[in-house]
Amino acid sequence: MTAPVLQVRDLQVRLSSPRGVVHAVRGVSFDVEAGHTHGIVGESGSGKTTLLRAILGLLPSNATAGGTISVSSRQVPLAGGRAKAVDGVSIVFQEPMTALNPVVRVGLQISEAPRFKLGLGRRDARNRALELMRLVGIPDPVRRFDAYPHELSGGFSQRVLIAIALSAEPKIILCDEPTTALDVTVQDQILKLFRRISEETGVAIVYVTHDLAVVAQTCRTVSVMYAGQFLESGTIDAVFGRPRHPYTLGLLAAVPDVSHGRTPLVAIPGSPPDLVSLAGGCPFLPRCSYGREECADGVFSLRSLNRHQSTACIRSDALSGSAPAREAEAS
Amino acid sequence: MTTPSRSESRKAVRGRRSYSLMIGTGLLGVIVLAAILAPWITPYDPLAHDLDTILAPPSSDHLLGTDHLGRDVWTRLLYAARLDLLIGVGAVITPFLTGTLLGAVAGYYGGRIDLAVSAATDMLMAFPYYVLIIALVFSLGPGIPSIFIAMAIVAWVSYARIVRGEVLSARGQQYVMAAKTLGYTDLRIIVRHILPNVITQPVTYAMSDIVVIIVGVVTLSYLGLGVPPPTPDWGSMIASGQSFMTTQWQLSTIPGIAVVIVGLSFSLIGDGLTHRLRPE
Amino acid sequence: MALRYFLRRLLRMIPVILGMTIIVFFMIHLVPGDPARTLLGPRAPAEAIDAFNLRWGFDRPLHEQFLSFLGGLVQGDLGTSLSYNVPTTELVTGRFTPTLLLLAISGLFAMVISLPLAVVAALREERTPDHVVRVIPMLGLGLPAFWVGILLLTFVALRVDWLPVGGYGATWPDRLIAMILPGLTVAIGIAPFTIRSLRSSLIEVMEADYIATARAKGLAGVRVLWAHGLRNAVIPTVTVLGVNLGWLVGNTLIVEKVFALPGLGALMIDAVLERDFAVVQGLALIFGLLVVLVNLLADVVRASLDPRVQLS
Amino acid sequence: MNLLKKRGTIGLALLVALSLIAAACGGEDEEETATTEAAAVTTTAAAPETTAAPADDDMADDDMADDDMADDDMADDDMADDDMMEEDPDGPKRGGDLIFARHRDNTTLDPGAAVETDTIYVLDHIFETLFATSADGASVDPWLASDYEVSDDGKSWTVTLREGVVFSNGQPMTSADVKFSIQRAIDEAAFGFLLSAIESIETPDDMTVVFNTSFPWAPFLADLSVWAAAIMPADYAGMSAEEFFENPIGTGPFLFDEWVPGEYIRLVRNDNYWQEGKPYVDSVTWTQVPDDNTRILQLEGGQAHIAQNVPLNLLDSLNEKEGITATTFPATTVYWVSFNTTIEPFNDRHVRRAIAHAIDQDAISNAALFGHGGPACSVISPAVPFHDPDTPCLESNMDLARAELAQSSVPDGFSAEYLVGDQSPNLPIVEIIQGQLAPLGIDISIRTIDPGQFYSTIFVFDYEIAFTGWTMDIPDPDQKISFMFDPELGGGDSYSTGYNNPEMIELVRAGQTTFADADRAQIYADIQALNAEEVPFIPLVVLDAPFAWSDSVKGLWVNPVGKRHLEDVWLDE
Repeated sequence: MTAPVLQVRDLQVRLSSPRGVVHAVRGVSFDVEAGHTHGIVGESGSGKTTLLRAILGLLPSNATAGGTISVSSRQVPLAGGRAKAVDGVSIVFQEPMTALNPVVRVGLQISEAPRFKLGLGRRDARNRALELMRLVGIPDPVRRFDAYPHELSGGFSQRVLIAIALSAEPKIILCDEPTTALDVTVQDQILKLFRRISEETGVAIVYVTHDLAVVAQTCRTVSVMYAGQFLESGTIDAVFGRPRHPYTLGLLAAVPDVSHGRTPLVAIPGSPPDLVSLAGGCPFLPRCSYGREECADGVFSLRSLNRHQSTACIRSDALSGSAPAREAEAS
Repeated sequence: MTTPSRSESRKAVRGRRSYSLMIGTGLLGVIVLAAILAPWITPYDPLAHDLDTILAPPSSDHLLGTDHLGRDVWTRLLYAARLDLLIGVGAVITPFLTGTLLGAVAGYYGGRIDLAVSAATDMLMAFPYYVLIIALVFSLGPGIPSIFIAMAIVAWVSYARIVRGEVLSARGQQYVMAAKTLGYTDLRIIVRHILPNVITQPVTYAMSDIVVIIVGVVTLSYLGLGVPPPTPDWGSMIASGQSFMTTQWQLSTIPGIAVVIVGLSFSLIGDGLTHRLRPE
Repeated sequence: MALRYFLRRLLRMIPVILGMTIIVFFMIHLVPGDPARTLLGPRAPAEAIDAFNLRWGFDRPLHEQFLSFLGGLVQGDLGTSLSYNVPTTELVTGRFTPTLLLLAISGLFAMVISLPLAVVAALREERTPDHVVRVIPMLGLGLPAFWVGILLLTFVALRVDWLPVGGYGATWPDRLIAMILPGLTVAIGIAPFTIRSLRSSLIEVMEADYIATARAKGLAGVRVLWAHGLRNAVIPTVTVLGVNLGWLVGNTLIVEKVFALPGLGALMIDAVLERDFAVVQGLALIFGLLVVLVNLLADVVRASLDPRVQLS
Repeated sequence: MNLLKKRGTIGLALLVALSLIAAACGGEDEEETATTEAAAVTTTAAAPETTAAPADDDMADDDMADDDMADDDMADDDMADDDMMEEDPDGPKRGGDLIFARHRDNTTLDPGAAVETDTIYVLDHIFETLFATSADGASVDPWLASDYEVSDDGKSWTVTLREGVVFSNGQPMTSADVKFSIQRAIDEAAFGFLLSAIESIETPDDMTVVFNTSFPWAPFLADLSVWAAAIMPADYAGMSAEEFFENPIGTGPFLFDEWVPGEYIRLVRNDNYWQEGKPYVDSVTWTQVPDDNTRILQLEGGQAHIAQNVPLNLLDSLNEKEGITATTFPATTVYWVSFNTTIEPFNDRHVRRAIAHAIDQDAISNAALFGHGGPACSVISPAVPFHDPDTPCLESNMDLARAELAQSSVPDGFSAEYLVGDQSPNLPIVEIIQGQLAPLGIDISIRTIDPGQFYSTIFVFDYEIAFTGWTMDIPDPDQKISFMFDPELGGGDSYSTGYNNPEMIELVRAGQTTFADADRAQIYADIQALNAEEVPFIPLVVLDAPFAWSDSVKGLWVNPVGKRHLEDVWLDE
């Protein structure tokens, strides 16, 4: 068991805003080992991006944070408004078009970290960039080295972003919905690329998305995030096979399953809570069909059911009987 | 990374900006009040010469001293505010209206109208402005009318360019398509739908334009084409103080500072408006 | 390719500039004040006045005079100055470089002033430095150029012996040194616009995703600001600077007067006063061309900075 | 990110650009210059009033009293020098480049075409004339001429030329050159009509020239001292006129070196100059510094040796600075109120006299001249021949003013527009008059116009009251007096007032054709008295010429008609 590359212990992040303090992350803990891929699933507004920014050490200036994050056992500073990311962590964003500097050639953007962070000479940095471009599957990298972002397709731009993420020789790559903006065929290539990179370079990957199918395809373990906290964590088979939290159950039911024809989709009633005025108790209670009075107060943090799975639902056993509306595709 | 947290921080920042609107209007209010209450604030007549006390330094009875004809500088400063504010605001209205209208029409219809308006704006851009001013002052004589006309002839160019750009981009928006499908007349679409959305730019521009015009009058007075004596105006005060800069520097400086303060208040208002009107 | 773009832009402006010259021609001729009387004085007898008008062709109807002006224009002859009795082109060439030099240096100074201030204002948005930065340029806008000029001459030029007290200078190093204070005076007038533009575009750019990417690469804050932030933010400001310099072309005469620079501005105003028609018309044409060139230059610089913009 | 703030730049541009005009006028105002009188030519005082002339410093051309001091012969020169400056023990030093900061550039190098004072002051140092205004500005001295006789009928002048005078190209000066030069002046020069009295010119020998006039003409010698009568080699020394004036050849102390329009014009020493040992400096550079403050700062910074047109209010404070002398040289500039007597109510004598009584010249002089000039009573300034100190001008007294107005056609007052060329000190003076006339019920509105337009406006009588004045060009009042009171002469319509008084016209004509000084003195005294009574012109103030120079400049002096004698200046650096 190699030491986990990423250790997050009871992370809290609060953002001050005109409407009051937003509790974006409320006590999140998880680990990711080298070479592993961990998925974080949740609807928008669940605080997943703030979590990523915290790991990067780039919290906004109006943020205050508690708890600890360590990357390859080095503490990540949690102060808001820092200008420089912490070493060993890279990120791949959702919108390739806006995440690349429009006025600088892509080759230069890839060779920038090797040159200025790792101190390589101009020649070596260029070769390193070309190597990375080949690694992420960009054909004829020499010609495309001097292209500008607007001259590339969505898919290629995303590959450039991935090359950039790798260029700083990170220990862990954070992916914030990297394939959402791409069409399905390109999405599939990118996902296979991530898996190959993870195997070849041993880099850990945290994959944040609202798309359960993508997580099922690429990740070994997954956490379900809701209202700034993890409601359920565990291996893919456990969490998708035997969901032990009503929210996970709801998410799985909301995924259209093409192979089974027209099965009725069951949407989760209501909408995610306002992170400013969070009442006590289980944050999912207002939308939970299994909710009881005892769910209304007390702190609901993850408790481990077994080696493969933990949940924040106190009535998880009530779900043990009911299988999800249908079998999740085992990846 | 457009995460809720980031837009949250942007809103936080924007909230604070409303101060500039308050400070701006406050400052302007003080100036306008001082101009209106001038007769009660200072006992002197802005036009009365007192040839025995010319170029007196600031003292208890003359707060800012006297000018080269013995007139009280503080009094003239207050009465001048009336004229210069009038000129500043007045000379902006016509260019604002013509410019916005022409810009909207050019942006909306494009084609020959757009070409004509753009040609006109390009031509005026390259026009030696003060040849026009002098020609006007020759034919109409110096004073406020020629300033207004000169500004009206040249100043609309910027408004036209700004509004044209905004309307061009607005034209492609869905809400315009929708309005068209509902069969509204072009005029109605422009006036009731497009303009309200794009009006922030020309309005805030007008704010800085007022300052520019007041300073412009200063330059005209320096050229001897400004407001004819003896009416007090900051421009002629600065210009006539110019030859006393090394001995009585306050004669030129103080009206200059007055212009700056007015400029500041209008630009703060402009900033405040920009953020208040700009859709979130 | 750029050359073709240049030519097309110039060709497109020719009708505009011609139109402008026509307007200036008729305006300066219709304005009251008769050059013969102004140049020869009230005591000059009628015969001298008639001889003068005959010699310069002012006795012919206006449209005829205009046609001969156009005729001359086609062969590049801008006519002869009434007061100097020298071809306009000769009069103008000598005064071309000071004006261009003044524009270039003030543009440079304006950017040098704007960069630090805009960066401070943008990074400290809405806090005191931001407010201070927004107030300082107001001074530049509010205080007349002659006042700033004389201040600089009195408190800087007099005390620093390698800085001349006005004047243009004979050799090239002297000329550049002579342009420092005038350039600064003009820059103080332009800075309010460039600072405001750079500040707001920098604020917008620093929120962009690619800045987060750059930061995520672990690059130092300064590198992110310089190579990614300013590199994008400065693009719209180039146009603002271009428009400002374009406007200054015919209008640098206060600074030329205060710093005793032999520029085009002073020449134009003298010509207008003395009804030196040929010089007024010639200069109006040159100003028109210069404005076009300056804006063209700004577009080219912008295109070089922003690959997305094609010189279409 | 719309940012095409074109309009914003207008303000900025306006701010930055527009200024200037003042330059032309700013500089102008109390520029001392005397303008030669030279018969026909216009007025002007460097001080504008008639013309607004900043740009041309008074179109009306105030040319120079043409040559300079030159008493009869060398001896007098030294005498003139001595009292002018303290004699240095080791005598004047040779060498150096004298830098003279002025507010306006030359317009030409041809004396014929020259009309503005600044152009004339430079040409004075290249070309010289037969006669020149004396040091005290009261008489004419022979300069290139050594002696003259006038025939009994006053219609023939025989002038003998000075021996040993050589042009800068080494060619000796002969009567042929003089004949060519004067004939050229009559035919081509803008102010050639000053010499229109000349009918024919004969050259009996190389050193004698005979001028025959069609009628006896008293101010003839003074007219010969006008700058337009500059002596140059015959037939332009074989060159074309244009070629000649590219690099003009004259007998003056300096010769042309270089002219960069708008920047500077430099003359270098003429080694063939007929006055031994002069000029002392190697060269003179007139630099172009339009702004008053900048000129003074250049003086303080050592970038200029001499500065002209120093604003009156700065003279005293500048004089206190060590290393700098700032003072005025006596000048012949007079400013006055002039009326358009062809329209109501200014054709009424009582209205004019009422205004004359209401105006307080002392108050004006104290408030606007800062002690460098004084109130004026006669239209002829004190430094000019035939000035009558006892001119009976109207006493400044409001009761008398009201009494006069009561007898006038507009007893309870009226409103009128006062036209003034916009440059100091005109405007302040008119504003003071505005204040002084208000209690009389006369409401004055001020119309400032740009100086370039002033002449053409008053010439077509497009005014009611105007701020005009005069600076002498030559030491004889005739040119000014005839221009002011004789409507036919020179087409000036009595200096655009339309004043037509037969008694006055008769006096003016007599003044031109009477030779005996005593008789001429009485005639001009009568003229000054008649004006004081009829007041078509109300004299206001007399102005001196403000100059400032660094202590390293020795021997600088300017005579009352504004002639600078830079050949006598030397640098002690």
